[in-house]
Amino acid sequence: MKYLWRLLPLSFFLLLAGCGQQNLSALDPQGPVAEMQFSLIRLSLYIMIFVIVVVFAIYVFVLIRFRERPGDTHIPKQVHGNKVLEVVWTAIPIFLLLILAVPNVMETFTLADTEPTEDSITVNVTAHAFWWEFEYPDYDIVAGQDMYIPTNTRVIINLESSDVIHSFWVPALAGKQDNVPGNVNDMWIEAPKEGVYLGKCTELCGPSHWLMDFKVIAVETDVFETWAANMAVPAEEKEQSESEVLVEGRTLYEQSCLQCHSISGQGGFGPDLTNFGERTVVAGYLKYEDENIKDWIRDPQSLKPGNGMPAFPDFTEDELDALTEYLKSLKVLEE
Amino acid sequence: MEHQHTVQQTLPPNPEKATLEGRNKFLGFWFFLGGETVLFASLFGTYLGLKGSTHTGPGPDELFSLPLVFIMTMILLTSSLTSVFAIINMKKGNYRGLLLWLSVTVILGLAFLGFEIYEFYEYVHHGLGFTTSAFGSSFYTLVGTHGAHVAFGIAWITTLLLRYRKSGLTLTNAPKFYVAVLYWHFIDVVWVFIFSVVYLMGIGG
Amino acid sequence: MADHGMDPTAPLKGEPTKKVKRKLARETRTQVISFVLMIFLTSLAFISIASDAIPASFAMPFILLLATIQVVLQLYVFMHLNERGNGWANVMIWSAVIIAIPTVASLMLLLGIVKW
Amino acid sequence: MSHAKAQSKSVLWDWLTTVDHKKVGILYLAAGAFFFALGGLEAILMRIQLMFPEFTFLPAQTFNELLTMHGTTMIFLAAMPLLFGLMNYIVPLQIGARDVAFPFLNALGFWLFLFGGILLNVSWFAGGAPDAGWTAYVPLSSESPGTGIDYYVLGLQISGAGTLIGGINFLVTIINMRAPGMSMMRMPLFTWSTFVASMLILFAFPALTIGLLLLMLERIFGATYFAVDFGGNVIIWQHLFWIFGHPEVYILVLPAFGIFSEIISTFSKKRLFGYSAMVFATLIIGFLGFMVWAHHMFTVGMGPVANSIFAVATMAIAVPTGIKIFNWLLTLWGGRIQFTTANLFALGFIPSFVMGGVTGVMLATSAANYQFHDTYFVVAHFHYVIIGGVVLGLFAGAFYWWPRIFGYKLNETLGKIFFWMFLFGFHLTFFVQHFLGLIGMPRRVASFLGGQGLDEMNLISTIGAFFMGVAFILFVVNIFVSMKNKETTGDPWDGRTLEWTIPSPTPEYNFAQTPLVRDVDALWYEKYEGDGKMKAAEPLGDIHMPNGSFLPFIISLGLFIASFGFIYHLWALAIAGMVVVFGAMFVRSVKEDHGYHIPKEDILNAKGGK
Ligand code: HEA
Ligand code: HEA
Ligand code: HEC
Ligand code: CUA
Ligand SMILES: [Cu+2]
Repeated sequence: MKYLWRLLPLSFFLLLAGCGQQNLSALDPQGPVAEMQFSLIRLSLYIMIFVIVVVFAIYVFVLIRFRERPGDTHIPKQVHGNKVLEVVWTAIPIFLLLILAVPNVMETFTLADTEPTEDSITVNVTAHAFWWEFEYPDYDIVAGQDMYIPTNTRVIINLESSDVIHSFWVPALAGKQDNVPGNVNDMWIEAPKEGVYLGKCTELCGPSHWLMDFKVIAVETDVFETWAANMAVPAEEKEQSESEVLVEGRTLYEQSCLQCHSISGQGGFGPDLTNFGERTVVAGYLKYEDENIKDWIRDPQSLKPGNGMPAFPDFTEDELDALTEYLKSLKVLEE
Repeated sequence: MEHQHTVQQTLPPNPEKATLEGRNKFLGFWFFLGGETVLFASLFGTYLGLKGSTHTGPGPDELFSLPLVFIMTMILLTSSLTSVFAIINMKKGNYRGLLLWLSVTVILGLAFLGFEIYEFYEYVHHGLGFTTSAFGSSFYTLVGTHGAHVAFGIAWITTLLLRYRKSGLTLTNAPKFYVAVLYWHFIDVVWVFIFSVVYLMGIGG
Repeated sequence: MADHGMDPTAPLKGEPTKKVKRKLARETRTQVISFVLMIFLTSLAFISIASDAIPASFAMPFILLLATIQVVLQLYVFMHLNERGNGWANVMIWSAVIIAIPTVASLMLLLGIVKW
Repeated sequence: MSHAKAQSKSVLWDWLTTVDHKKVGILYLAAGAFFFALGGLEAILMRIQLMFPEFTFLPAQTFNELLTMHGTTMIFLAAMPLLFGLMNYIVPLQIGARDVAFPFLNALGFWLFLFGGILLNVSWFAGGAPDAGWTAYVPLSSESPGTGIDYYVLGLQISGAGTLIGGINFLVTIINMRAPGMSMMRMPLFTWSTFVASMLILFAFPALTIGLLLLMLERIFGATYFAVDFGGNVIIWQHLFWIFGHPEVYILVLPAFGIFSEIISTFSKKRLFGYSAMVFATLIIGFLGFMVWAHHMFTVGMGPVANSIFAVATMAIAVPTGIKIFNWLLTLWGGRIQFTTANLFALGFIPSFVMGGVTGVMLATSAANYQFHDTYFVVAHFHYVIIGGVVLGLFAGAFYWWPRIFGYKLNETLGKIFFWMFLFGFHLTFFVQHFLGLIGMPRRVASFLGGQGLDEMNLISTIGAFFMGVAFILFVVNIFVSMKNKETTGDPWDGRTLEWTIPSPTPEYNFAQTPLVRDVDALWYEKYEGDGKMKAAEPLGDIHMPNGSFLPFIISLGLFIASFGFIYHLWALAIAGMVVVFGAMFVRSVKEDHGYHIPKEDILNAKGGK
């Protein structure tokens, strides 16, 4: 019975986690960091529920027992205070807080331990208004928007920003750290299971702050290695398709887009598009549909106000089709 | 106002605190100085945080001229003493003494300000503008805010000297003089820290 | 709420009492002495930097100590914080100092450059 | 100027020049209520935008402006001024004073606040309001194009100066102007909390002043404190803001605590349980309030040692706050609890605030804060403490002191409907936000994508906000329909403290004779230990009053004008404005003004010729 009682809030959480999306909720942790944090959240919640129950119990009792009844005009005794009680309700909260503070301090240090280990990998994350750039120094590649990581590997993340402050949050994997211009912050994550974990920017960074979403994609180690290797292939060494549309698309791309969007995993002013064909959304949030890609190229500012990409209103419908086909063909994992 | 004629006004030992208004002013002003302490702490903190950020501009050790600042410090310290003399004279009932010593204080304050302007002028010529580097901005802001306080103090005391040049010491103006002098001392206190933390430690550390 | 019976605009007449005069004389003496002390301390701080003989690791805390002494002198001798009836002024000034210390420390240290 | 002459001036002029703490208090209340409705309206607009996923009711930029102005308006222009209004009116009465220590500065404080608030809101009509959040983090704010942030900087600077002046005024008033016998440890808790909150103001606002100064110099004069390319550092702003910002939240809540202490004790007909513990808890909260600010910055990368220290220090605040909660409960214990509207608000506060407080402690858990930070969990936390604490406190205080301030009682039935509706709407709005945050909704988002499980709870939240809005309109209605319920006894609640010893409406000199205080709850003591009448500490005599002055208005107006000069780089205008400011200050310091006396006979007449 006692045991059940303790489980109650937990099941409440699970219920709620069901409301949200599995890969977006801090209540359904998918890795050791988020689990650690979730267990702290639970611990603190139990303590808080205890406090609330005690306060509410006294409160309800007092209100019922000592309410003024009709015709009652007695003058209550004017009590000054009570030393023993004062000590009790000073001591008990201190004790409860210690229960919370000690594991918290320990975990704060655990989370801050970002020393690389033998088989950890490092990702340097640079936030831009309003997109994310992931640099893998060990592999010499840069990716945009989708952050691929190998499962069961400790990933050390260094956070930087190219403009204002952003904040890197993947609730299912780990709590957030800020991307502060001029400073480098670090954190670590680990994903035991394959999966796509949604990430969000959590520091107000301009009108499109709410659209600054990204994904962390955990894949088996060998898949990751393939991905990384293919990302690094320079554009000119890539097998080029001979289909007419794709050639036209590539030409247009090289004329108008390449200056900002590299296709070789080397980064640039805009997100690297080497694996754009494997995205599941456009620009972090739009459904991955031809119309959306075309809309984006035509007028990115109305979709994501304030972002860094200029509009290309002059492309004809055919040119846009070609560009879109070409963009969709940019893949590194499946052929 | 039927009370005016009735009483002989004799000099109380602490004329600045003889009326409720005076006591209010006195206390309120001390509290204000408490606030000013945090204000300057914020500026000092900002300066210390940015002291190393000289970007492409010159840093403290290439710039500061200690002898000049030492002289400025001496001037301000002395002006603190002269304002103390002014208050002593006030309490003695020597109104002319009060005015005289305060005038000396103002003159010393002006001298200090003159040196400071000269100093800033020199630094700008040596390549440290307000916008050159984070160090430059925070340096000028800290020292400049102090300078602005000095300027305000001078204006304040001068106003009092002119306004009350003929009135003699009264229960109304005693707290005003007293409080202005407190302000002056506080400016000196801040300068002691600027001298030590900005200049001496800027050169030495 | 002017205290009744006092005209705030009438010039104050008369001399202070003997006792007050003696006190003022004493005060003047302490003040001059502390002024001399301040000059001395300032010079000392100045010399500790100006002469290369003294290592910075010693000079820095030393300068801060001297500055603190000077400030205490200013507050208590020049500004009369030590006098009776100034309790509240003391409370506020020292509260301000207590708040100023972490303020300065955090702005110096906790800027995210060095992780503590 | 004679008394009669002062009365013959026009009403408008009278209010523009008044230095009477009661009138200044009413001005604060009126302006604060206006800004509360404005900030509330902004909140409602935001909630409408967040009603459905990807709703396009408002553009994202407008949303960001609304959220910035909502936070800024509510904190600086609504909550604080409303509290200042109550403090201004009530504190001198509670300590048996005829006036505040600095009537002129008091009026100046009000006009500075008002002009600062107006300036801030002019931005709506001048190309866009500030859009970087009420915290205005750099470099988003320092590099924000347009003039919105300039309005923010100068508006807050001016109104902040007013607040600082007000704080000093309260401190000196409470220390120097207490009636005989009113020792510090006999002061009512509202006065105590005003005192501590004023200390917080005194030490917290200078940090904001400097922060704003730096931001202004950076934006207008090209300084480089925050410009990373010049070696600047953006965290400096966050420290300065939160060194002010955290104490600020206790500046808000402590006076509310004071209000609850008065009301709970009055309506349970009992002396406050553990008076001295309450006082010390207030002082400790005030002190700790200065040592925890970095809990807003756990994720900026200060490092684990700093995070741990600030986490533990923050948690410590739960202890003195708990002491207060339990003392209130024990005050109720054994009492005869009357469920007046004022008391309903106080009783609604206890569970609501505890819920907000405990989520605060959860937030203080630094390692878990990485998950909570900048999500709707935080939004839920602070609305629980602010609305559950401060706003309920303001409404409680309004119902309690309304007869004292305006001479009539608010309708109880309407009041109770208002209470229940507001409380219901409040919990409906903000309870679900805890979960929204935990399942992945960041704060300050102009909208959210569908299909992420956020839809229903956002809709619920918006519906709750409508309840609050309608409830507030009921309150406004109540103000007008109740006007006829004149209150003439001066003591409608069987009060305990000095403000209930004077006739209603309150005479302009407050107390015909300064009262003699013989215990905590001075009036209650006389009622039950004495003969029911206050003893006088002085013979009946002429009462000295300060003259009104138009200068506070002029000084504030000058700053208002100068601000436009700074914002638009019209230096002549800036100088002209500053000339007005310094000119008015000069006139003030050169022109001696000793006030006037109300003759004894008039006071006797007012007392009914006794
Ligand atoms: C009136 C305003 C008010 C009050 C009173 C509080 C009170 C507290 N706040 Fe809150 N807070 C805000 C207003 C307020 N806060 C605002 C506006 C923000 C957001 C600012 C922004 O970013 O825009 C914020 C944000 C905020 C954060 C940062 C969150 C983030 O951005 O990541 C934190 C973190 O520690 C925090 C903690 C606390 C704590 C520990 C208290 C404590 O004082 C609470 C103490 C009370 C209790 C705990 C309940 C009663 C106690 C008991 C019954 C005893 C037993 C209890 C225990 C043993 C737990 N607050
Ligand atoms: C005192 C402080 C205070 C108060 C009282 C409130 C009150 C409310 N607040 Fe909040 N709020 C803040 C302080 C406050 N707030 C702060 C500091 C922020 C952070 C800002 C930031 O991130 O920078 C914030 C942010 C904030 C957000 C998050 C925005 C975001 O992150 O994107 C939301 C969203 O729901 C919200 C909602 C509300 C609601 C619904 C109310 C309701 O209680 C309001 C109820 C409204 C009324 C009671 C009045 C209604 C008026 C009318 C209907 C007009 C009628 C007029 C007449 C009859 C004359 N507020
Ligand atoms: C001046 C630089 C610039 C040019 C030129 C440019 N872009 Fe972009 N592009 C960007 C930036 C910056 C973003 C990121 C926008 C955001 O999400 O904030 C972006 C984003 C995108 C995205 C979404 C990326 C993703 O990962 O979802 C696509 C697709 C895209 N651009 C296509 C194009 C095409 C096609 C062209 C040429 C016709 C082009 N861009 C030209 C800067 C540019
Ligand atoms: Cu980037 Cu918000
Ligand atoms: Cu806080």
